[in-house]
Amino acid sequence: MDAKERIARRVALEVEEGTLVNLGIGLPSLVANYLPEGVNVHFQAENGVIGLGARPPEGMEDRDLTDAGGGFVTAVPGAASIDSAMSFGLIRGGHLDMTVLGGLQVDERGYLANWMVPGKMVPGMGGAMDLVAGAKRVIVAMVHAAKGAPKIVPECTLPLTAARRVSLIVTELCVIEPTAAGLVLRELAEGVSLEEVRGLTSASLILEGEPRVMPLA
Amino acid sequence: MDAKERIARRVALEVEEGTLVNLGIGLPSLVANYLPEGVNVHFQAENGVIGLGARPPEGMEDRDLTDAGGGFVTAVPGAASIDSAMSFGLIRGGHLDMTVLGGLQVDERGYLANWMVPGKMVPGMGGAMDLVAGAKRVIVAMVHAAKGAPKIVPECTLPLTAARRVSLIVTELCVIEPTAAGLVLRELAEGVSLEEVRGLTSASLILEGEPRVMPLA
Amino acid sequence: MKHAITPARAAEMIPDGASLLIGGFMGVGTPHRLIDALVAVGRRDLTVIANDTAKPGIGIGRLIAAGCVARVVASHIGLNPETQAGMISGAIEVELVPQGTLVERIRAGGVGLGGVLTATGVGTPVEEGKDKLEIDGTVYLLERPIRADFALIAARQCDYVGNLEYTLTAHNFNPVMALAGKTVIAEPDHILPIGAIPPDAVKTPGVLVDHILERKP
Amino acid sequence: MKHAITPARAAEMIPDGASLLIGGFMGVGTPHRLIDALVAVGRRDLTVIANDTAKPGIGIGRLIAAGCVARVVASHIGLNPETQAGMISGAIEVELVPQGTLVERIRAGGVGLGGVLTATGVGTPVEEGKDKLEIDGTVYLLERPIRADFALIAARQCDYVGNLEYTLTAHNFNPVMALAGKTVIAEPDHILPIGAIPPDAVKTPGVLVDHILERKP
Repeated sequence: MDAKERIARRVALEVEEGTLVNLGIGLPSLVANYLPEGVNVHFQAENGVIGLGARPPEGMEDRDLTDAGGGFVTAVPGAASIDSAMSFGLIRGGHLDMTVLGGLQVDERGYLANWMVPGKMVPGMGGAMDLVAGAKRVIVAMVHAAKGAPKIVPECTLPLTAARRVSLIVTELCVIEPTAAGLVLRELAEGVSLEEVRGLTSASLILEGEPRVMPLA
Repeated sequence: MDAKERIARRVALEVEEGTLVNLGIGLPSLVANYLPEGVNVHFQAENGVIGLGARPPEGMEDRDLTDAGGGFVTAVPGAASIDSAMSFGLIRGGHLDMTVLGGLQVDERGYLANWMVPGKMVPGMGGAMDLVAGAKRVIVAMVHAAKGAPKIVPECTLPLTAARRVSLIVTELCVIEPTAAGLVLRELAEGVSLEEVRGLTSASLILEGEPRVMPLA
Repeated sequence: MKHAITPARAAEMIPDGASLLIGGFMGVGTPHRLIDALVAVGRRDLTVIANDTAKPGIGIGRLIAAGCVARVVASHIGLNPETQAGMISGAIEVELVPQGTLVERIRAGGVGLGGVLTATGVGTPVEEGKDKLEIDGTVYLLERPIRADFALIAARQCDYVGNLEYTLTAHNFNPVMALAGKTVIAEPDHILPIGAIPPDAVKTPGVLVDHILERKP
Repeated sequence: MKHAITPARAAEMIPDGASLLIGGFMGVGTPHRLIDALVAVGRRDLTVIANDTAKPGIGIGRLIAAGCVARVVASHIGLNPETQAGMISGAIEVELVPQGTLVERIRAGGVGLGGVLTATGVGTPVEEGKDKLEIDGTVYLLERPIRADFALIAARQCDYVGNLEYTLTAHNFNPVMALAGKTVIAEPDHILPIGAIPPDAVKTPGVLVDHILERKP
């Protein structure tokens, strides 16, 4: 199982029945593939639909039904079209139960940076700032380190996405819960040692008892 | 022709082709009866429709289609249902070309008071404050005096509806245009003398040449 | 997927002292069966936030007459002498809010904005006790967001997901209030299977609706 | 009742240097024929306010590639390397705005509010140079309203009055932008007779629409 699948499988376990969930593009979007059997979720595409479904059958694509990445999607029965004001009203107004986003850095405060690298990459924040500021739960789903360089750091050096403590960090190595006291290491992936994680993490990690083995289903 | 009909007929001449118009309940609502032939207007009922029509035929009333006074109405072909946020967005955002409202007092600044009499009548402002603050043109349609007591006064003694100069005052006796310099008497109704108007008006009236005869069609 | 509840069950959920956003405009688009259920169980000390209190014997007027209401936030109470009498006697605390300001305050509460900046009410008694901001040469009042414990929403129809449709002038405050109740109870005339309301016709996404009242008998 | 105009006629109305609100999200719900007409007449120095600049060769990407655009206000330019290159070289001035803030700023401009109070962007580079207000214990940014000379709106269909319907994820910024252009030009796929769009299906009332583009060839 590769790193991304492992992350997506673990995040999928956080998805609760009947909730409204927004998955970021890229890795976070994989989460939809691993939902526990029978769990009924409303996926929001912030560009305009609640009840986002899978890819359409070949030849059935509609140019007016895409996800936030611009890819063709379907809408499930019972879906609702929403304009951008309603879409971000749901996000900002506390109606979105959970968002899953990628990360460039997360720090000991639990603050996330994921939208720009000054001088290199200025794509714009899109909906990320509203999502992190507004969602009830923010889960960062990211590969633990960037070619060996830690992404979980004492304090973000990249511009923040929001001055808000995210709810959970899920990587292929571990699960970390940011708390008022700092970053608590909750789970280690099977076969991964504490030392290994510490070696790829520049932030301090707090242990509250033994980390459990990261479940994948 | 009674006072109200005279006022409604004169105001009707101010209504321009293709515009969005909101008529207050009571006297202002009569304006719709006297529109010049062929003039096509969109009437807004602020409770939820653009394209307000006449009373429905007997037995065809719908409990979900009323005007702001709660009376049954029709919707013209091409009408649009609007919620209160859209309705007042149109009013506040400068999309409403004209509103016609009743008045308790108007003063030399052109300020209108029409929503409460302290200690006596506190019905609430409803949509009046938004209408006066937001409409492009505000026309006050009212009987000139209240049982002999002037309603066009040096300065309103009743609480204001908005600190905005209204566009025109139409009474059964005359038409007055509030300007930066004060209240300019533009028209006198047929057979009405300047002295008569002055006798029922405590505000100063400015003359710019001879007032013309108030047209009624 | 939701299950329909009875009016009596809905009334049980709403305790004495609760704050209620109630849709409707002079009784049109008002959840009449929910109101009757609250009257039947004799709720007390309710705060009602609504455009108006209708007339005696109609809609919110029934709650007033039954002595259920301690506080009213509305734009207009002029057609209900019982509300006015309660206000004068001190039995009912009444806050009068311009209609466009009221709907925006509720929307701000629902979509997570810190307040509303409106020119409506400047220079009138409405500005008393409120912060004023001058922005680019215009003075605005800072009006506070409104949320409530419950939103009671009247809809033409809904599906099993809770997606709502409204009609004509029965929209009014309902779509906005559905964003701003901690618990949202919808009272539809009709309940349809999933898929019977197409995505583009949905005006309130079902994720906002917590409970659905059984269909109109 | 309005008459349809050609894309060339619409482009003639829009001068060099104009500010344009353009609907769409990665080219979905974008008025493509209007954009092509602007490219064809070689407009220069345009300000484009839109969610994104799509990709090279698609939608707003064509305006960028043709050198029509001097200034962009958007939430995301990451999928258009030409916009990013223009930003870095200084050929295009780019203001990046969080998506939810962008849509609310446009709405505020359209519905006559003095600004937007949002927590999105607090503690990030977005707050630079902006007023912050603490309201009831939370810090909000004061974001300015946006209006533009023109709004270019893509719709699924309209009637002769100009009432607009949108579909699925092609709603996005269109309904809000239709409130905030001094001149609003709608580009529908289909044009229907009056009455063919029922009042409850109208999402942009025709009174907001100044010009209708001829139907899709």
